[in-house]
Amino acid sequence: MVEQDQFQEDVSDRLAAEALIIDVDGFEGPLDLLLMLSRTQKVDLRQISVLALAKQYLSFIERAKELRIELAADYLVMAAWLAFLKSRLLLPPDPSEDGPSGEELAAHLAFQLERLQAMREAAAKLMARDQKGRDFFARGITEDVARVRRVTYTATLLDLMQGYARIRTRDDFRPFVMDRESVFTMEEALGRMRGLIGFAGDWTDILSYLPEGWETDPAKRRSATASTFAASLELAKEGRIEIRQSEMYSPIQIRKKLPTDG
Amino acid sequence: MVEIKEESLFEAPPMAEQERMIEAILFATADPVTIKEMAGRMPHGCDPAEALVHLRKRFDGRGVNVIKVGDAWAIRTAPDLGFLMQKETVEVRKLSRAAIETLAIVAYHQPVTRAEIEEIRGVSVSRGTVDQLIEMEWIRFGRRKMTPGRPVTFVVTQEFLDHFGLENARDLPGLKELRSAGLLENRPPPGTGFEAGDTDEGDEDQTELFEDD
Amino acid sequence: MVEIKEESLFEAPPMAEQERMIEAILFATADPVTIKEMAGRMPHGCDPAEALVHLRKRFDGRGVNVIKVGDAWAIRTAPDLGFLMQKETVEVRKLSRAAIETLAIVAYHQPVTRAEIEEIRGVSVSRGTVDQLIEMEWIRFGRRKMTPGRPVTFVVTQEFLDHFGLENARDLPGLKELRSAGLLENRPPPGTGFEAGDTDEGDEDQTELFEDD
Repeated sequence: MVEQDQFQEDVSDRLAAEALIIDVDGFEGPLDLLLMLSRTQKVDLRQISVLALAKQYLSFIERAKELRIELAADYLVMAAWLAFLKSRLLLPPDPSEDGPSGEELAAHLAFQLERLQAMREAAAKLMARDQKGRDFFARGITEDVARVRRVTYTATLLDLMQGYARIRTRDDFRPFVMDRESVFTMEEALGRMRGLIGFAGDWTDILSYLPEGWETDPAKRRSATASTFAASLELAKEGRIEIRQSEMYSPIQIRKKLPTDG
Repeated sequence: MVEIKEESLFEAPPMAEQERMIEAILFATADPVTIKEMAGRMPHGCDPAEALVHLRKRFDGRGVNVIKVGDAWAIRTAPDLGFLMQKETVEVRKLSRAAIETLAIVAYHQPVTRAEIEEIRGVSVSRGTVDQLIEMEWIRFGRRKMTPGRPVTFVVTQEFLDHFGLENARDLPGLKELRSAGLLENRPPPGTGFEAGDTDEGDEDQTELFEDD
Repeated sequence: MVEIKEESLFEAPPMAEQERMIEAILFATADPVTIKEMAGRMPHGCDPAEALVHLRKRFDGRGVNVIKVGDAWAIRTAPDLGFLMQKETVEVRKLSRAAIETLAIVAYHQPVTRAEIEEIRGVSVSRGTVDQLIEMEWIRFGRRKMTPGRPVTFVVTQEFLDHFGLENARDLPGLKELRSAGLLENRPPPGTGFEAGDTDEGDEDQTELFEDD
């Protein structure tokens, strides 16, 4: 009786293995393969025999090896784990050993299979629903909602006084202007960029805004780069340009901010 | 039509008029519109939520219906008339099995981390799969999980709900059954020490998820 | 909804059903649709022209109307509700530094020419800055200066005074007050600054404003 069962099991295992080996590439990992193998048991996944499944899987792997089919590492990891699980399930529990029992491990595997199966069914149900653009449709002629953006500017008396004080304070430092031969001020950069930015519809490297004659001398180039950068931040703050940099140290690019609509 | 302004700045237009307004707003766009946005565009004092109830009833059984999508509203053609719209049918990009399963897992388990998706599917999730779903605007990043490493999570979007005609994520087919069968639990494998390593204190949802049998 | 096909190939769906159909078609199609095109999409034997009459009547006075565009038909927002297709957002932004400085110079030095503003600020004044201040109605053109070229001058407006709570531009704190308020730390060396560059001769107000201590 037992032998007969064993024999039939072997046969069905082999048949399953042969059928499956052909498209082993089609499986999405060991769990997927286990799920497929479990179907040969023709029982509810909740009553599945994990021991039988482990045996099926291991014989499948053996077959694949015989046929010199290259199996991805995770199939072999699963095989090792199932071999371990099989021994745990077959041997009487060793009380000195820590860790989960074979039954616990088996129960978890059964749970994983059931959950994966449930997700597959849920996915199928989801995709079978009426879908937009296929079964039901959205409005064909849409109207843009014009975003009328009104910008109001504001300033306080303090801003005004500080602004004026700034100019006067700057005057005080005028004697030092001599030292600033290779200094390109932010105001200068701003003035320059304001004039140019109207033409910057596309992303342009910020360095292309350096004033002529400032690109070569390192000190001048440094100053012009810094002030141009600061000026571009100011312009971005004013909402006149957009800035982007794809990653650290990569070129900084700016472009004129396009009017937003809809 | 109605001389409101002269009467009072705060008197709202009659309900019939408000109904017309949201009808116009919803007809004008292909995207769902929130109550808040409607209110923002309508005159002061309007109650779009109430007007919607009337409008919804009005379009009951008609060729187009007023439907709820998440916390927004949209008009969509009745599903039984899809056959008339062959010309409008957009070819939905064929999704791989991995993408469909990943989508379902995100929808049913959200918020869900990449590691949890991989645990459920038993294989690693390719970047391309996630990218594709994000690009289709069906999933997006959710808040980070309060577990070690604070991994990002994925959740489904309003566009997902809209595409599949769902009022909200709770309406997913079979959700209740799956939950009561315990299949939406995130059970860590026994003996992984996961339970011990779970330093999460504050978030009840999380601890519940990690409860071990 | 209606079992037509089984009964006869040539019996058309009831008119109410046809009305639903053209409602869906007109809603979902990206362009106006001709009667012929509707007929082509609808089951055999339908009469879209008649269904259209019903649908038009149904939308009469509603938020959207069925209208004729050339020889085709479309659903469009009712003309009186066009205002709903606008969303106004008001954004308050801080005036740019250049604008504030320009404004300050006009306020302290008025009437002042563009050349003088540039001289004081040490940089050229962009047209945009001046235009912006004029548009805000904070500065306006003053009388022309009686110097060569007769340049226009700028002065502040009543609107400016109102905004900043000033009765008069002379109420603006002088340099002394600015200094005691900690806004000016350095005492300007005599003979530097704009006095030297100030080509203005006639206006006493100015010199008064620039009096130091």
